[in-house]
Amino acid sequence: MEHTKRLIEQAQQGKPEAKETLIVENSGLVWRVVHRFQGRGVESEDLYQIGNIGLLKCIERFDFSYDVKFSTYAVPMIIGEIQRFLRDDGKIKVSRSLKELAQKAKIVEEKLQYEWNREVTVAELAKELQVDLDILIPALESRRDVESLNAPISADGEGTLEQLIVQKNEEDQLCNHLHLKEVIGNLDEMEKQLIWMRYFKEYTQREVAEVLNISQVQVSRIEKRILLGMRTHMNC
Amino acid sequence: MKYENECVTYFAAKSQNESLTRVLVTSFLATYDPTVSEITDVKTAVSEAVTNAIIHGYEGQDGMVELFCGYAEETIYIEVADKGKGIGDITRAMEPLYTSKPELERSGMGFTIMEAFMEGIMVVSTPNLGTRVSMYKKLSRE
Amino acid sequence: MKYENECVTYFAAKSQNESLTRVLVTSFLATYDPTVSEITDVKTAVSEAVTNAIIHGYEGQDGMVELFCGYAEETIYIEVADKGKGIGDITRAMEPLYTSKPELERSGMGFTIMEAFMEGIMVVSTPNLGTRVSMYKKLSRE
Amino acid sequence: MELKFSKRNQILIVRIQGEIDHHTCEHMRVAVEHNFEKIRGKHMIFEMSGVDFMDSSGIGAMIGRYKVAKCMGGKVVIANPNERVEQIFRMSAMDRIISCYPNLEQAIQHLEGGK
Ligand SMILES: Nc1ncnc2c1ncn2[C@@H]1O[C@H](COP(=O)(O)OP(=O)(O)OP(=O)(O)O)[C@@H](O)[C@H]1O
Ligand SMILES: Nc1ncnc2c1ncn2[C@@H]1O[C@H](COP(=O)(O)OP(=O)(O)OP(=O)(O)O)[C@@H](O)[C@H]1O
Ligand SMILES: [Mg+2]
Ligand SMILES: [Mg+2]
Repeated sequence: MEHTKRLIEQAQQGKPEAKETLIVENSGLVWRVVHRFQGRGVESEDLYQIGNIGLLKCIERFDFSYDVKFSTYAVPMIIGEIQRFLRDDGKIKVSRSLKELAQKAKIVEEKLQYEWNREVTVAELAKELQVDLDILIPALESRRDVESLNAPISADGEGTLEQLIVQKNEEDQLCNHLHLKEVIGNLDEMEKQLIWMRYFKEYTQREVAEVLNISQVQVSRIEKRILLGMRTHMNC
Repeated sequence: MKYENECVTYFAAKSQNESLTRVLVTSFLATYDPTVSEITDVKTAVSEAVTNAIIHGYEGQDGMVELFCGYAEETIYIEVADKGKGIGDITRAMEPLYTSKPELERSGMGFTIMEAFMEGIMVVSTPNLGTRVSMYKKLSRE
Repeated sequence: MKYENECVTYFAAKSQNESLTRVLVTSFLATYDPTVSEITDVKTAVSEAVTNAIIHGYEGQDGMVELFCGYAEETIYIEVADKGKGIGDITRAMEPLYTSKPELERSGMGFTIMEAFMEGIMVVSTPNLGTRVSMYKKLSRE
Repeated sequence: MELKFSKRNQILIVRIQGEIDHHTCEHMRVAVEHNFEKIRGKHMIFEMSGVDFMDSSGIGAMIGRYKVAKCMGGKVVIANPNERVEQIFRMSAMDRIISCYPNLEQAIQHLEGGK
């Protein structure tokens, strides 16, 4: 401590050798801080230089009345310096960077699958992309705007399960709301649209009038006519 | 049961958390070097169970959903539980195409998909107390 | 406190699960459109706290670690808790460069990093009962 | 999820990119219907090459859109689903009422040649 104290005093009096010695002696400390900032897309060597700027500021400002060790004072200052540096270009939105990674991942996955002719594991994908799993996984979940290189679909069936379901699954069952389909099928385009908007989308007559560019009175009239027609149709 | 690794998560029954559960399961599995298609199988099954908890269990009301992941002997164990409405007739609920909510554009395929993509599935449910779906799948190892 | 969204996870105190916690936090936060640096900050702080729970709290023994994520009013709340050894002198533990395990090449910077990357941090610990680290950070909104 | 809309005659073409789950379906439903209405469409094509994940919510949403198109005398077809998505389609036997085509051109051809 006495040794460091003497060097700091000399440095503060403007002796460059003292500063240099302090930088050399504290390089391990700066590196330890830098280590915690790995994986942010900035070279460690660059961060080390920034960290040293922080260290120099500490040397200039350290006051012996602080009652703390120099290193204790320096660590948060060095962290702060590096953070300020990283802040300036850390404004990219995560959604964007995940999206970019997802695009790359898709291309690489299809490439590897083609080359190896087998399924690719996520770990292999991460390795190939040189990213950590903890960023790749959320990226895989947020794939957007990815143009597929997919080959045409294959058509091998799923056997028993599929057959089981197909039996139970005739069109009518799926479309139980569609018993009106014949009736609706006989309407002209505007009438269809009107019915759809009124009864499937629950639009008001006024809204429908606006979309179809006719008056609300007309909407009401057409609607009545159609409904009447439907009712007679369904009664028989 | 003694798991080699395990993890249980409770999250708010909101649809925005569905993708979180898939991320979680993927990352839990990732340690065991699964293929992308094994991951998709498990993810899809989890997604079905979690969606069910949110829309049927809590019917859009507030509540917490539990997702358990366990790993033992090359097998992944998943449990999804809610403290919601419960299921009266489990056998019928598990039939393909049975849905109690056609108006929400559900198709009644959730349980069928879980059964198809996992190796085993068990459902325990008590009306007004909640539902627990337990599933497992053995991972293919070379 | 009423959170807009919340999620709590209990996982085995194994180092393989550290990446799981980062994945979880990233995807929990992702809904709120954070910047890359905000995510990295929170992830780093979580990673420090979780590592501490595993190596200091349980000292490599079996145990479960809790990770809570909450979101309310543009602020993310994180809690990491263990039922391990506990910390005798919290003030000293939080000093930069203080470590009880220099032999494991720890450098005593975990708490300093958490303080630097989050806006607020609170540590509650009882020897032999465990430790809970609570942190929060406001997200920048445009 | 991201949706891109384009039209060709009375066909609304929807390119879906991302995941189809319960959460994203809500958004899709509203956006698709809005656009279908806007172009006064008859048919819909869902171009699915950008979809990596789909669960049963997607089945429900597709059948829902099928009903809408049906009201207009139209159809819904799927173009370019990946193997996974196609598997889910087949499991639910949805391919009985909603046909799958390996690419957009064939899907369009089917609809325009059909009626
Ligand atoms: N967690 C749950 N709580 C209460 N009821 C449930 C729960 N999970 C399923 N059910 C009941 O079981 C039925 C079948 O579930 P399943 O997932 O197979 O179909 P679905 O959810 O209705 O439709 P889909 O999953 O295809 O969208 C549901 O309609 C519901 O009535
Ligand atoms: N969860 C915990 N349970 C018990 N003791 C803890 C816990 N977290 C921290 N400590 C104590 O606080 C000290 C300081 O923690 P801190 O994270 O700052 O440094 P470290 O873990 O020793 O080193 P580093 O984080 O740089 O690797 C630890 O050495 C340990 O004695
Ligand atoms: Mg379901
Ligand atoms: Mg530490």
